[in-house]
Amino acid sequence: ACTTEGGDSGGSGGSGGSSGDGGGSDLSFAVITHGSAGDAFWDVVQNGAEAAGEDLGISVDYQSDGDPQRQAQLIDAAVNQDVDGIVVSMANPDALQDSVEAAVEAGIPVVSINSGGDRSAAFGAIGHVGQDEAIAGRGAGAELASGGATNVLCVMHEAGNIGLEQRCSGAAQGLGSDVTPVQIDINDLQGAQSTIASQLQADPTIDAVLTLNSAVAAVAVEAATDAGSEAQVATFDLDQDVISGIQAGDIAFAVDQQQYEQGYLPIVMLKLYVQNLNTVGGGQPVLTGPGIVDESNVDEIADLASAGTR
Amino acid sequence: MPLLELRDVGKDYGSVIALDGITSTVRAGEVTCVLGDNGAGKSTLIKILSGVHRADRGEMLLDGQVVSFGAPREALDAGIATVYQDLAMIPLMAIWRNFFLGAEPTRGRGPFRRFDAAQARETTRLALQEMGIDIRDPDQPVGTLSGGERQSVAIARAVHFGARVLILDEPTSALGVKQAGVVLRYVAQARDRGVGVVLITHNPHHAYPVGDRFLLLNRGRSLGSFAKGEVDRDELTRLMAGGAELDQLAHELERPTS
Amino acid sequence: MPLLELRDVGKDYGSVIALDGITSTVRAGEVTCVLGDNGAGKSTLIKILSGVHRADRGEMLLDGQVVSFGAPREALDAGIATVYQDLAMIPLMAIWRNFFLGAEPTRGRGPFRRFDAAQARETTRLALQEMGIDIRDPDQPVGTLSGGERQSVAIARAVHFGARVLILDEPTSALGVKQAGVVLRYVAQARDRGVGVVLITHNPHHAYPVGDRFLLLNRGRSLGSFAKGEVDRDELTRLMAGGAELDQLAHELERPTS
Amino acid sequence: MFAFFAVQSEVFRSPRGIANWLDPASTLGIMAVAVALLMIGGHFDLSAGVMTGTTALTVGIVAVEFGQNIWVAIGVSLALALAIGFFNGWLVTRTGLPSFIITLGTFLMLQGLNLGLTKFFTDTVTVGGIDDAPGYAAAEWLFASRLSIAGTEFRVAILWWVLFTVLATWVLLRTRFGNWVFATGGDEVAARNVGVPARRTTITLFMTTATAAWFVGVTLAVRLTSVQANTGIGQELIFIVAAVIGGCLLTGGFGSAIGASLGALIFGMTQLGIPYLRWDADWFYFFLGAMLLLAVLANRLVRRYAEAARR
Amino acid sequence: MFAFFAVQSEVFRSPRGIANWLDPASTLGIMAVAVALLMIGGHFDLSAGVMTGTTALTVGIVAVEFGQNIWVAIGVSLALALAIGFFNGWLVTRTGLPSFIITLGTFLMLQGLNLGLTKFFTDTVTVGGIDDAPGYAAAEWLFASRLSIAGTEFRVAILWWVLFTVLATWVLLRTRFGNWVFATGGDEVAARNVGVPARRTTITLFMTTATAAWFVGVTLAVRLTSVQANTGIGQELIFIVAAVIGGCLLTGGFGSAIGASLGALIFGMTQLGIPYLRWDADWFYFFLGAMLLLAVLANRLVRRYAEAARR
Ligand SMILES: Nc1ncnc2c1ncn2[C@@H]1O[C@H](COP(=O)(O)OP(=O)(O)OP(=O)(O)O)[C@@H](O)[C@H]1O
Ligand SMILES: Nc1ncnc2c1ncn2[C@@H]1O[C@H](COP(=O)(O)OP(=O)(O)OP(=O)(O)O)[C@@H](O)[C@H]1O
Ligand SMILES: [Mg+2]
Ligand SMILES: [Mg+2]
Repeated sequence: ACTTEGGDSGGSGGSGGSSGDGGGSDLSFAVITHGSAGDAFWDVVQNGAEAAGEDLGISVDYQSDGDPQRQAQLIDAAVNQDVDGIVVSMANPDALQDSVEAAVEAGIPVVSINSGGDRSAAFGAIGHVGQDEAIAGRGAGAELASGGATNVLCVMHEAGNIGLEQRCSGAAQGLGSDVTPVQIDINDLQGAQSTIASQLQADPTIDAVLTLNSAVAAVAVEAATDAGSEAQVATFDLDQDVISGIQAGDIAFAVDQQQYEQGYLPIVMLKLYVQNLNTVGGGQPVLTGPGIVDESNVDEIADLASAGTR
Repeated sequence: MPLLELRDVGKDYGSVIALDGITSTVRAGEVTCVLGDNGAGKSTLIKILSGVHRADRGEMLLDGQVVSFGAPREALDAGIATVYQDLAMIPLMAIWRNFFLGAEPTRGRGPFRRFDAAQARETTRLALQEMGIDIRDPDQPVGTLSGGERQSVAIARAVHFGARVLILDEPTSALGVKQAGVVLRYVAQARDRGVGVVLITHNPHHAYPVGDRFLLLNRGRSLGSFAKGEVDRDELTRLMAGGAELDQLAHELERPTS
Repeated sequence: MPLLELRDVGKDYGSVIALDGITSTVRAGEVTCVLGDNGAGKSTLIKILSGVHRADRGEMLLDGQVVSFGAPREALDAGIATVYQDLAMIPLMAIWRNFFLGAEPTRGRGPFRRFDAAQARETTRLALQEMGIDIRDPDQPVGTLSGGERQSVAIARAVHFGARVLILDEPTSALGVKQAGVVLRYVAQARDRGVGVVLITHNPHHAYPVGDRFLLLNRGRSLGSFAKGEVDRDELTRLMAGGAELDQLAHELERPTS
Repeated sequence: MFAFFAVQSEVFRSPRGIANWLDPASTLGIMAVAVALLMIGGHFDLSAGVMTGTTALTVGIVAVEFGQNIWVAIGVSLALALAIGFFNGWLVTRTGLPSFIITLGTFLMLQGLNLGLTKFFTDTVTVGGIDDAPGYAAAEWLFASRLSIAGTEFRVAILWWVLFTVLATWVLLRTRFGNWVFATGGDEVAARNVGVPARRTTITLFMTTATAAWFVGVTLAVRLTSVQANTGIGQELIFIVAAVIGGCLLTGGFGSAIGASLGALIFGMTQLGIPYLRWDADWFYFFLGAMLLLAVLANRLVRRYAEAARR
Repeated sequence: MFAFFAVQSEVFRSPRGIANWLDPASTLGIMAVAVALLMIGGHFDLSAGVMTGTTALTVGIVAVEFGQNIWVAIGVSLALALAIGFFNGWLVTRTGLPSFIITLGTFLMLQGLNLGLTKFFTDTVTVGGIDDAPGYAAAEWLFASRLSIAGTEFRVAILWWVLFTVLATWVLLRTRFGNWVFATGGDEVAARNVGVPARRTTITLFMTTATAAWFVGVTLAVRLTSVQANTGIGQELIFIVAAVIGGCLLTGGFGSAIGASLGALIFGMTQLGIPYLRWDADWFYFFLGAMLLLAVLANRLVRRYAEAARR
């Protein structure tokens, strides 16, 4: 195995830098995702992976880059470092194909997470943990439809992101009618609020807003108030604000992918594979969601979310 | 037939009338001096001749043909080379690159045609040496040259490329006595080669020896055009000073006590 | 005691030795002319006096005290005002703003202290009018002025702020005969008020009448310092030209035929 | 510009619509004015966007994680912003390196700090619950209240924006410091030669930008009550864009505060005008780009026409 | 820089590690060189990043959706890139507006077009299956093959990068056009006064940047075989950063192609060096910023030292 010094625990975030500090094994896994730094969703995945690393005494190194080519280069870098296993999210499977196959060829077991489940086995990955964005989208759409929504605004916080597109089109399928997409900038929430409000003002018949990121949900609630609209707000993913929003009745529900599992489980799977050649589910994808969080179950989850695990 | 002829030319900058009703000729083998106060419009006239500005009124004739230069390139192609008052040099570029800017000598052919740097360096060094400027390093950026050295580069460039008409806007202003002498000698040489020269200067001691004809401007209008025979040096000086009593000044400048 | 004194001052730009072993004095009520070829180091000397550059060798004394200006601000505060050869003006800014740049008159107090624009405009207009420059609009950007007008603004500024020492680097180079006369008169006035003046010029006709003492530079070294009584005008001209035969030149410039 | 959108969309020209699109224009405007001053002074600040995030997060962390009074948090945040601004200015004047690259360094470092420290203190990537801090009500009144004018609620930030613009215009045109800013940006060497304290001016400008970022950051924190670690990233360019639309030269020495404000207004209008027209969201950026080009071109035509008429 | 990472990480300095971090540096370097030429000529191109996406998507759409031979697709893509470059240059020279704002307009428009047209043709936001197009093998050989040197596989893009740098350096320093580029960026008015065709030079430079974007776009399309609609967004700044690290002045008139290449190298090394050291990803940007500042400062020190020694 690679004997780099494993980052002198640069700071504090609790990365699994210090290799093999628990259970005697000196395994080292790399997690490489397409999330952008500071994204709330991927933050929970990272927490899951690092928690698993700590629990099992495995060194886990988390890296991410939204650009497919650079994500591929990060995989190559991990292969060069001779890690013992790689976890990779495959938003753009074609772009990663070469690098993933190279890793498999080099004898490194790979587990894919989050997206790309249909190509996972073909690339030689030992398993997939995740939830298809389209399935999650359909779940959200169906839930909205049962709540009586007919004209839904779908808030895209990143133009051209394939996962977000799948969520919106999935929601349209679940709803049984078209949704109206609108573009905002995730780093400018104040502008996002105005944009959502403008849509609600321009079309008063909108009766539901579906946000694809938990941070946007809170401003969507505000925007509805600003615009004097009665539209209900639903969102993907959880955070503190979303939970208190659900508790207060401002937010109807949140679609929870339970992405903590997408970080935690693959580490376990890799460890079992490396040490015991176990596989899970016969190569079939392991689904982590969608779970719907609404008034009925929000209170139990509230504490967990503040700890960064939901 | 005159080389260049201006007929009733005028030019405005916004509300400022910089030139109005100027008529003049530039003949081959003659030096035309343009004289006038600061802000009289001399540089503006030059810029019309060299294609930087287009005249707003009147017309310009080259070899008897009406022309209107849309860009300095066109004037250059017609054989008119100019030393601008602000010198038109790129401070960050090396001396030799500035020297040949816009007229780079090339070597090789097709895709391998390239700037002949060795020749350009050598020509630059020689041209400046002839003016009495000893450049230590032709790769020095123009911005680090002294004021007079910079002016010398601009003059040497214009002299080198001035095929038919050579225009000099206050070429000797920053030059030492020796270098100014060299420039005047160049002007005389060009004149003798049959080049038409337009010279702007505030120094009557420079204007009188080389000038063949003197065009006087005042606030954008012509005060008349004189041939050399019609005026002598002192009269010219008086004309340039707008009739002010210079002799009196000389007395004033002396110490009141001594 | 001299106002300013230089002792064995030297300055290099990289490998170029611009000045070496210069010793000189500037006395109150005297005009010191610095003469020399292009690139002799005159502007460099000025820049040391005015705090733009620090001397690499030697020392400078102000009122007998050793000083070393780290910034032009310090020299200005000591009452030394300078007209730089490149004029030190901001082309995009209005004339009156340039005029008072770094020494803005203010009105009001505390947080309401503000630039007294009306006064600044008026002062600028008057100062230029006195030099014979009639500015149509003091809000015109300096970049659109003619070369001589721009120089006049810089001179008027220095004269206005020159408390004890006034340094002029080729102030008359772009000026018309009349304007040059006005500047020389200013120099004489300042001298008579007891200001120490340092004047650089290439025109012996300008240097001789006002100069009290002449410092000759050649390639960065001093060729000696002469009091006015020691040389006459023709000798001075010959010294400035480095001994070249100027009379011969005058002949050469005449047409070979005529 | 306004006319175009107003004709097309009734809601856009309604008081509520106006209040809505003035809101993003206001915080953008405050930043654009400060950035314009800096650009006139000849420099860029790429860290201005992320600094709004840093200051907002600081308010959140000090108020929530350390349980301090919100005014204490706001004070700490200001001190931090001034320190960063000073650091930027000092490094730029000290090293003589382009401010573009120096502030890019600060930008990246702050981006990392924002994320790293937020995670360190909260274990997540958001700081929330700022409204529970003591003193919140007063802070809300100052930074995030709404003013009712003719029955429509306008954000108080719009008022601040107008104040900032007026103040900046006054400073630029009517004070010594303003003169120095133009001079430093126009030609730093010449300015220094006539005695302008160019370094001090530059550092002050960077600190001004930091102060504006602090103000916007606090407004964000108080208004949204929870702050994301990636707040403000990418905004720095929009500030520069607004300043440039408003006529600032990228090379320094020319521009105006009021122009930058108008630039922010044009940008804000365009950004929200498109959703008001309900044009296809996929083409949002296409329209944004096209509108921007048209606005700038129209702006230029109008100015030319005005200049020609004045003559 | 290299020394720092090499000492810290054994893998970083191994041939395989080098091949790994040279890869991002290579495409970045190709763009940085073109962008540097443009910056020397006094202009910016903010649309350079998104143009790599536009060209890659064009290749994909023409090859896959229209079922054309991949070489046809590459040709169409080149024609499009040249047209965009010409449009940028023409608008900049024609209107006299800052290129920053013009190319920002193109940037946003292309971003919208990329998304809108991709969705129009494919109904999703990716174009995939480029490897099924006829002629793919030859294109792959040219744009995306690997060269085996001393047992390690290096991407062919590295070779292209070196070629581009050499070519650009030669053009800059040894041709008339290069002289014109320096002059146009240094002082456009003066350059025009001595007869330099400044407009033509500017337009050519924009078209050069577009060509480089086309090359990188095709490389992406051929290598990844599927292209996302948001490819390249945000890269434009990194190109400029690499050029500035390499010594280009933002005000134009000064810089070098080899410097821009080194800038790309430094940036690429830092970007992959941090994962190699396995430093905490949360702090990635902090380290990136700090490294950048250090690299630039060190660079400056070394240059000073070299200059002092030369004297
Ligand atoms: N920044 C600089 N870097 C390198 N060399 C310089 C720099 N400034 C001046 N020089 C050189 O130093 C020498 C003296 O320059 P200086 O400007 O003092 O001359 P000068 O006597 O004022 O000449 P002129 O009469 O032409 O104005 C010249 O050879 C010039 O090329
Ligand atoms: N671009 C411009 N915009 C506005 N006014 C201008 C512009 N260029 C020149 N002027 C004005 O036009 C008049 C003539 O200027 P010009 O430069 O031709 O004078 P000049 O005779 O060359 O003077 P000098 O002897 O001082 O060089 C001046 O009053 C000047 O202020
Ligand atoms: Mg003139
Ligand atoms: Mg000089």
